[in-house]
Amino acid sequence: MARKDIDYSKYLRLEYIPHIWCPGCGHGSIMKSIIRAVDELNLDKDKTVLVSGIGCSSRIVGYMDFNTLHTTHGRALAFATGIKLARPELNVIVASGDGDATAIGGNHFIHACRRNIDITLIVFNNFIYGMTGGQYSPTTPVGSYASTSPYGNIDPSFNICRLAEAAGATYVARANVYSIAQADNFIKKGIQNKGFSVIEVITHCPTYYGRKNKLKTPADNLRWQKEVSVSIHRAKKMTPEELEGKIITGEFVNKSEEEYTEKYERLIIEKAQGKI
Amino acid sequence: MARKDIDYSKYLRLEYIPHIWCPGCGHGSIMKSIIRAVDELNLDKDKTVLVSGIGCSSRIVGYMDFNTLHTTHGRALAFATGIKLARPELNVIVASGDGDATAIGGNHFIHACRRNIDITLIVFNNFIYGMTGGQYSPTTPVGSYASTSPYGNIDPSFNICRLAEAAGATYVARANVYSIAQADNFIKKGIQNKGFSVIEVITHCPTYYGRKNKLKTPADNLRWQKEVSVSIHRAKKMTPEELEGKIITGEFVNKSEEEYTEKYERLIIEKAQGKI
Amino acid sequence: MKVKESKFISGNEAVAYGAITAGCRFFAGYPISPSSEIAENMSYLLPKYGGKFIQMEDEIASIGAAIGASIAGKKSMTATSGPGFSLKQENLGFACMAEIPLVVVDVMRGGPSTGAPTSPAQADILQSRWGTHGDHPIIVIAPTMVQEIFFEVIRAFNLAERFRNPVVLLIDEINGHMRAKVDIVDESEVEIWHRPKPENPVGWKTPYKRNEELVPLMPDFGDGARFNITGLDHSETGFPTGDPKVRQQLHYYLRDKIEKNKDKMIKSEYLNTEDAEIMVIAYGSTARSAMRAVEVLRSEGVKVGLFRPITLYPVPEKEIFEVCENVKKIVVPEMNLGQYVLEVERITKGKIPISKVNRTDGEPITPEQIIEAIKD
Amino acid sequence: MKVKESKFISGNEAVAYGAITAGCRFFAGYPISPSSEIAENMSYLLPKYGGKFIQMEDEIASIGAAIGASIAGKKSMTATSGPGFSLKQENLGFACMAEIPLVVVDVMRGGPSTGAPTSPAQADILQSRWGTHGDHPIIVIAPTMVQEIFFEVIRAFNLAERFRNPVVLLIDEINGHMRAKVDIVDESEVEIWHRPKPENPVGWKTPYKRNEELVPLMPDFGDGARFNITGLDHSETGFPTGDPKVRQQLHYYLRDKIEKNKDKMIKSEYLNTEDAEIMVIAYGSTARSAMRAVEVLRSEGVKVGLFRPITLYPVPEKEIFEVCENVKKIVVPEMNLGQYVLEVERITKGKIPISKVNRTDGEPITPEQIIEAIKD
Amino acid sequence: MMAETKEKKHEIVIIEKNCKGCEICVEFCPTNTLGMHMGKCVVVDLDKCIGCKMCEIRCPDFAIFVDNPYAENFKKNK
Amino acid sequence: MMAETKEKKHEIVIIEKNCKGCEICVEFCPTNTLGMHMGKCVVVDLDKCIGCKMCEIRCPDFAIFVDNPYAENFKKNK
Amino acid sequence: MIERYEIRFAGSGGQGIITAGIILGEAAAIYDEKFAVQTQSYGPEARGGASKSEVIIADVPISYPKATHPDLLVALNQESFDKYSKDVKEGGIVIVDSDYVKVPEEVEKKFKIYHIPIIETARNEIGKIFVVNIIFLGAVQEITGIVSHDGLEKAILNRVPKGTEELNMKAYEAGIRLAKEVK
Amino acid sequence: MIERYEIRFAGSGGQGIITAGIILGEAAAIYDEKFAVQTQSYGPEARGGASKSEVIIADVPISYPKATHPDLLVALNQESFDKYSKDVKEGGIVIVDSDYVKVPEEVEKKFKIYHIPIIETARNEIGKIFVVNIIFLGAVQEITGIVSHDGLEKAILNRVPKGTEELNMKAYEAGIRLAKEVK
Ligand SMILES: Cc1ncc(C[n+]2csc(CCOP(=O)(O)OP(=O)(O)O)c2C)c(N)n1
Ligand SMILES: Cc1ncc(C[n+]2csc(CCOP(=O)(O)OP(=O)(O)O)c2C)c(N)n1
Ligand code: SF4
Ligand code: SF4
Ligand code: SF4
Ligand code: SF4
Ligand code: SF4
Ligand code: SF4
Ligand SMILES: [Mg+2]
Ligand SMILES: [Mg+2]
Repeated sequence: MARKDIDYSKYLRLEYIPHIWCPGCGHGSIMKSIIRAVDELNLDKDKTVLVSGIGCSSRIVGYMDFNTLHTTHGRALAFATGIKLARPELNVIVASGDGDATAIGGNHFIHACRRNIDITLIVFNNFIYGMTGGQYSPTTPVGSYASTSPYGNIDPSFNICRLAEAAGATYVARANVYSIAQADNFIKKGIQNKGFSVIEVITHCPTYYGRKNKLKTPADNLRWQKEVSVSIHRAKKMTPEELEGKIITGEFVNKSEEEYTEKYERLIIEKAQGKI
Repeated sequence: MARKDIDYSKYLRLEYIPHIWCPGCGHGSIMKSIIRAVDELNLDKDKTVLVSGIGCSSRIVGYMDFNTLHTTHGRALAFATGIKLARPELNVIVASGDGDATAIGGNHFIHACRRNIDITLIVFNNFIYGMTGGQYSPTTPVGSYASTSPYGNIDPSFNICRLAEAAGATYVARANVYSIAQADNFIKKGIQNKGFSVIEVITHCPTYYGRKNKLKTPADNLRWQKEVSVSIHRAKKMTPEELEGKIITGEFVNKSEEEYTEKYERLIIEKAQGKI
Repeated sequence: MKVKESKFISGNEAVAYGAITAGCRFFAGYPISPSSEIAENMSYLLPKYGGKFIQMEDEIASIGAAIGASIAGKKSMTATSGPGFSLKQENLGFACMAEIPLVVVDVMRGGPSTGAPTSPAQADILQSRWGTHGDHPIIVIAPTMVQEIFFEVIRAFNLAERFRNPVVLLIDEINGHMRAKVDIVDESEVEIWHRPKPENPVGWKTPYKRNEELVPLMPDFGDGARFNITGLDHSETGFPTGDPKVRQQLHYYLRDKIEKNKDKMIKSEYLNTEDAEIMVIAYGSTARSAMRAVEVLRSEGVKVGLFRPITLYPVPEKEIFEVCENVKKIVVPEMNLGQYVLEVERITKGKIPISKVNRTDGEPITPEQIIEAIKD
Repeated sequence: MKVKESKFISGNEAVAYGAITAGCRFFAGYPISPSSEIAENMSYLLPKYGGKFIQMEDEIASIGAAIGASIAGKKSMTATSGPGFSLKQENLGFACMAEIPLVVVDVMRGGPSTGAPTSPAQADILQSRWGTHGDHPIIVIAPTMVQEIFFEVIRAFNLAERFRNPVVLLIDEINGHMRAKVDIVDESEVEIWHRPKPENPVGWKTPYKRNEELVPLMPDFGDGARFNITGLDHSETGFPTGDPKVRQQLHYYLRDKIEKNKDKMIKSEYLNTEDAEIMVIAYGSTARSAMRAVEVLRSEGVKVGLFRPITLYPVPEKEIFEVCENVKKIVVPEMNLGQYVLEVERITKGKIPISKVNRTDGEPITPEQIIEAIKD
Repeated sequence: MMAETKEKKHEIVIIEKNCKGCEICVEFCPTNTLGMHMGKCVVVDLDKCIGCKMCEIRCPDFAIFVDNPYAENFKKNK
Repeated sequence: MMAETKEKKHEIVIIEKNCKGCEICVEFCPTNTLGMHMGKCVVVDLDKCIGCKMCEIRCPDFAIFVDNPYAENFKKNK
Repeated sequence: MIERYEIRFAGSGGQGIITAGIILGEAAAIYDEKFAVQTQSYGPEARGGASKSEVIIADVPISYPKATHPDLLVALNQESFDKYSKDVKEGGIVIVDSDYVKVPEEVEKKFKIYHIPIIETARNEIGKIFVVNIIFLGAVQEITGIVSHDGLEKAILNRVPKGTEELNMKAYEAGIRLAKEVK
Repeated sequence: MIERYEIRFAGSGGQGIITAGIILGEAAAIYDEKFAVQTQSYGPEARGGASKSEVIIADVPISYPKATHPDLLVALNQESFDKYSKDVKEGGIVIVDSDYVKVPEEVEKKFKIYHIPIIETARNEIGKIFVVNIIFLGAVQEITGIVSHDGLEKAILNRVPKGTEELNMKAYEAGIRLAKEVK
């Protein structure tokens, strides 16, 4: 799908391009993945809503030509839940950083998973708080340096996909910006899933994470992604020791369960109005 | 262990007994379990801290003769984290309702699991917000009635133990107040575990949950617990259909991983002070 | 006015019925005493009208979802009490900044902190004005009678929609739980406002272009305009800007939207004020004690009046100044340690002695206490 | 005073160094511009002194952990900016109610909402006083110079500990990021206060029994006293109570602890005020612009003075009243739309014309603007 | 030993002020030793008691103790 | 067809204002077609280009397009 | 014309004290078309504990909604009686449960006191403890006439759970009868 | 005695503008024992974009910490020059990168303008673009003498990353040399 000639400009607000992201920041690549996925699905731009919180990744809403909403830090899913429930006919996509989604926004994350409301969450996981200058996040690898872990980070990381699965999301996948076609594909499938979908995309922050952790150039960061990634299929054949430090990519959950707004219509509205 | 003659009064502030819980409320039984566990372990009361949030269950701190802290709704684990990190020599136990721990407190819950800090969390899961008058909680079963689900609840429930496991807790178990000896045992093992422990104890709120869901008497509620519970061993041999509506009890995680405050000492303090 | 139904209901229930009449079709909340009956009634009523009720994971998410639903075009409400009101402050500021219509109910209880969850208080007054960071525009209404609550909720929605601004409705444990007969009327019987929108929303690119009342003409999401909403300083387009001029202008607009329209927002009641030599200024349920005090003292020939601000913010400065101009004493009873009295002090410029009547022990201020202060 | 080291550091760094000297040994935070350097410096410094730094999952957890650590006996701090300050309000109220020593730093940026994250503002002033629900006691300090920040942090800790009350330290983006030479001194060189405790904590059962300054004598957790701490209304024992008398007493204590000790909390600077005919009242970094304005105008012979409240709350009412008693005009410059000026208006009883100088465009108020207002 | 146990009656202590009348003890007593009177638990037939302590363990209110030397402590306060 | 592709040079469009000089395209171009000049990406040797579009796909900034008829759209604004 | 009639019901949680207030208020306000307000107070967020409900009834709009000197007190237990009887207006009416409340002699003279076996009747005659409140409402109606018999009946039927109407009517009548007996 | 000397450095993010301000301020405040304050402003939370840093140096305490009419401006790109040159004091000093900034003729006369190939020198002579700021600091020292040579050297060595000291000293000297060439 990635090889087709695609008119990115159709989904962008060109007057705001170039975007503010640093040279080589992976967030731009994810935005392109989203465009390709949305283009493939032919979503109606007028009926598509893109919601974000606060962070470098969250700035994506300024660039994409949808109904866009830049909320408060960590709260995008709460706002999105209101939008979706109020107008179930809208396509609702949420873009969030690792900090936004799993630090301050962790509670909304697990609860959106639990409700299985038809929203697609794309987590831009760069293992760091980019916007505020490179402090460690709940996904920063143990031992890494950040501006608040001058002695090396000791906090264990979240496995975002595992958490999403345990909380009840019905589509859960992990990709990275190195294997960009896979990201396109997972985002597409996430949007197609009628229910709550989480697509974690491993990306990079050369400016902060890279600089502090010996991944100097953007290309170094991409190559690192390639090195540490293992597909879910291969991972199954590997021992825990071999998997140490690896990041598993692939689809973890893809199941069908009744979606929240549909259930609301079927079980609450109809009952209240005496139809059932 | 439960059959030994035990001096409950030793751990209680007798001047506040009888407690405020309704007739037959399961919270009292959990308090007794905690006493038996603590007694067995011979914890030093002066060095033991019991922290809670807000809710019927959280009122436990008023009755137990430890250093007790009744914080704000949902935030007990955050306060407890500060206490433990400031004074690692203290035993820190947190008591929390299903709402307190997994609704408003959900984020602190998963992050405490992730950090693996040596705190023991006991979740009093009665499937409802007792204190505020019986609104549905994140664990209220689908189809149940509550004061805010007059048409029956449609929100899928959290599996608290699964969530704890996915988030990284090193001891995770579920008991109920029917099989009270198991609860005693899990609480004891949770306290013994050097790391973050979650013990979910299924309990009952006859006043709200029971009344609205055809479980009239406290005894009805206890019998219901017996009916729906399946041990982890039996559950392994059951099909998903057979497990529908069942609650699995047992130990889900019991592993050893370096604890947060120890790691802090070993990797941060020592490094900062140039000892390593 | 055609009464649809008369019900013996509490103030909290009246909030729910009023909201339905006002056209509210979305409620997101998280239970907390003494406000929970609002959520409970909304969970029952809304689906009957095709509206949606959702119980979110906490108060932050509740106001977030309510704002989201409003952005998607629904008249939207959330309700809480002190601790939850504190938690909602950040997103309340977002709604102020992004100019999203919203009604936030705070049923006040004893504070600070967990305080006295089932006891009345009026101690969130200044918080309702200043609780979120940054200068922000806000409208605060504090009704007194149960029937009035029904109509003031409607007015709250009208102001929220007309001025695209959050409106805080302050109830207290007393009038929230007090029951009285409420005449419920249909929307056809009352004035109902809807948010200003551009004539043709399709392709509309300037959601913050303002009408003559300084209110932005903003389409709803899904209306065919693909614009941006942000909590950052933004221009008419809704996109962030670093231009100091545009930023300053935005903050002036937000202030002036309230300042210049305040006559459309302010509502007060005057009881025996014309010839009064002593003026009681009271709001919310404490005003009922004040009414009783005035009743009793007037029957004794004491020239006392009651000024009852129903809109607390914007502050009825002119009204307070004028009504107090010729009095010898002002009495301000509040179930707090003295909050709105600070506004009264400021407005009356220290010219007239002010007697404060306060209590925060969880008991209502009695008419006797007020009478005593008046006579003192 | 023996200077340990002179460093060219920012106000945010000075906060960290001051905290270390004050004896702070615990910091919990969540990054946010423009406060993050405080956390960053604490993460580096604390472990060197055997203290603990933790980055929590959000601001609510941060203040929660900080309070917990304080209860366990550590001098404790958290730092944030507007949006985070809004989120901390509920737990800040808990600390007020439970009387837990704590320093909360708010490095103010443009608001409301996300506003202008890297631009200066002073728009959280009234929030710092009224942000949490319920009447609550609070101390707010707003230093100006970078060196002063270092010492005021120490004073903040001293007040927090001595009065067992949270102290809010308001910095702004300008003095938070501004660098200047700071003389760092050891704890032996300054006055250091520790929280009052009972003489023998073992078995102590009345943690809210007060000393002559109305401050509770509370042991730390682990000291051998097994008592209870709650955010509910409580008696001397720390256990919840429904007794109206005890509740009222508690609220009076909380108020009077500040009210009766305010002379020990208030600190202000007077610059050319003695013969001044025009008084500028300014705080935080805006006071530097005001100083310049006074410098320039005095050199032109204009009789202008500057009153600089360093403690904003409790409000230096007497001081403001007196310093303004004989002036013809008051000028209050603030990087907000007019907040502290409301206090000045109230205190000076409308007797003296007040000129407000405000801007919220993300740029500092210049000396020229103030000069203009003075001359106007 | 066995003989002795059989002969000796079990000592059931009911702390009336603690009992909230939830009836859990009554319902779970395997021998119908217990019953309710005026909303409180009472011993109906002590002879039936086998000392299994089920009532003590299940009572959420520290209101019933069987052969528990510490039961008296609950009588002291208030 | 094959012949045609081989003969025809690929059209590489670089949107200079968008390029931030991250060098990702340069590093991942399999044929060393691209290089840097004054902090921006430039075509060093168009003949080498095999039209694999790796550069276009990897560029995070909408700054390089290969045989993409829509590339022109990015030149229009500003 | 009633300018202001103050009523207070007091007992413990679970005795339907609050519901009784609501029913009485509704009877007055909706069915009798008077003015009425009902208020209540809970214990400190506790379950059970003390419970109090007040109703003010008048022919004119009501200002202060709380009872300061009740014209009528119903007290179901000693604690309630001890706490609240002193507020009752001189010569006011006090209805107590005869089994649970002991009235000191000197107090007996100050008020019109009616001793009625409310709880015992609920338990033994009607067989359901939850009708306690309806029984005393019947007594209140009979003794004070502050609301109409029909109005109160309608209000009861409107507020009790479906399926319990008959039982509650029996309780209502029992209350009236008991009151007549002691009147 | 210097009553107040205002300095502004401007360029784009990543050119070390802020660090340069800090180093200069530290040289003045710590090593030369003058009064100095340094301030800065970022773009709207953006990465990159415009960057500005100001230093005030004086022999007396400093009140207002921002530059209103700089005595000295260093502008590394056209945008910065266009935006900030108009504030410069009449006859003030302006240092620009000769390759990136074109100065209109009428402006050339108002100030003392020095055109120095700062970036080109960093790239080609020193071989590391990140020393741009140290080069212009050298030029500033040479042209203005506002801080001492030694003080500035110490401040540079104190603030640059370990291992880059030599490189930075080379850059510092290059800056001085370039300034001498155009002085
Ligand atoms: C309530 C609140 N707290 C903190 C912040 C500061 N803040 C802004 S973005 C951010 C984290 C950004 O990290 P992430 O979500 O991973 O996004 P990234 O910038 O890495 O893409 C933080 C802490 C804020 N804006 N609001
Ligand atoms: C910030 C805040 N929100 C809401 C509440 C109200 N509240 C108190 S307890 C509670 C839930 C209680 O449920 P749970 O935690 O399950 O405890 P339970 O009472 O069932 O034992 C709620 C919503 C509060 N006190 N504070
Ligand atoms: S700071 Fe990091 S995450 Fe943010 S734009 Fe730059 S590279 Fe990307
Ligand atoms: S309301 Fe429910 S949870 Fe609370 S004390 Fe009563 S029975 Fe227990
Ligand atoms: S000990 Fe066993 S047999 Fe005896 S009363 Fe208790 S439950 Fe019944
Ligand atoms: S279980 Fe306990 S509280 Fe319940 S009836 Fe028996 S003794 Fe009483
Ligand atoms: S299309 Fe392929 S070969 Fe051609 S420049 Fe791009 S990456 Fe290189
Ligand atoms: S990948 Fe894009 S932004 Fe980076 S150097 Fe190449 S063209 Fe420029
Ligand atoms: Mg990130
Ligand atoms: Mg619960």
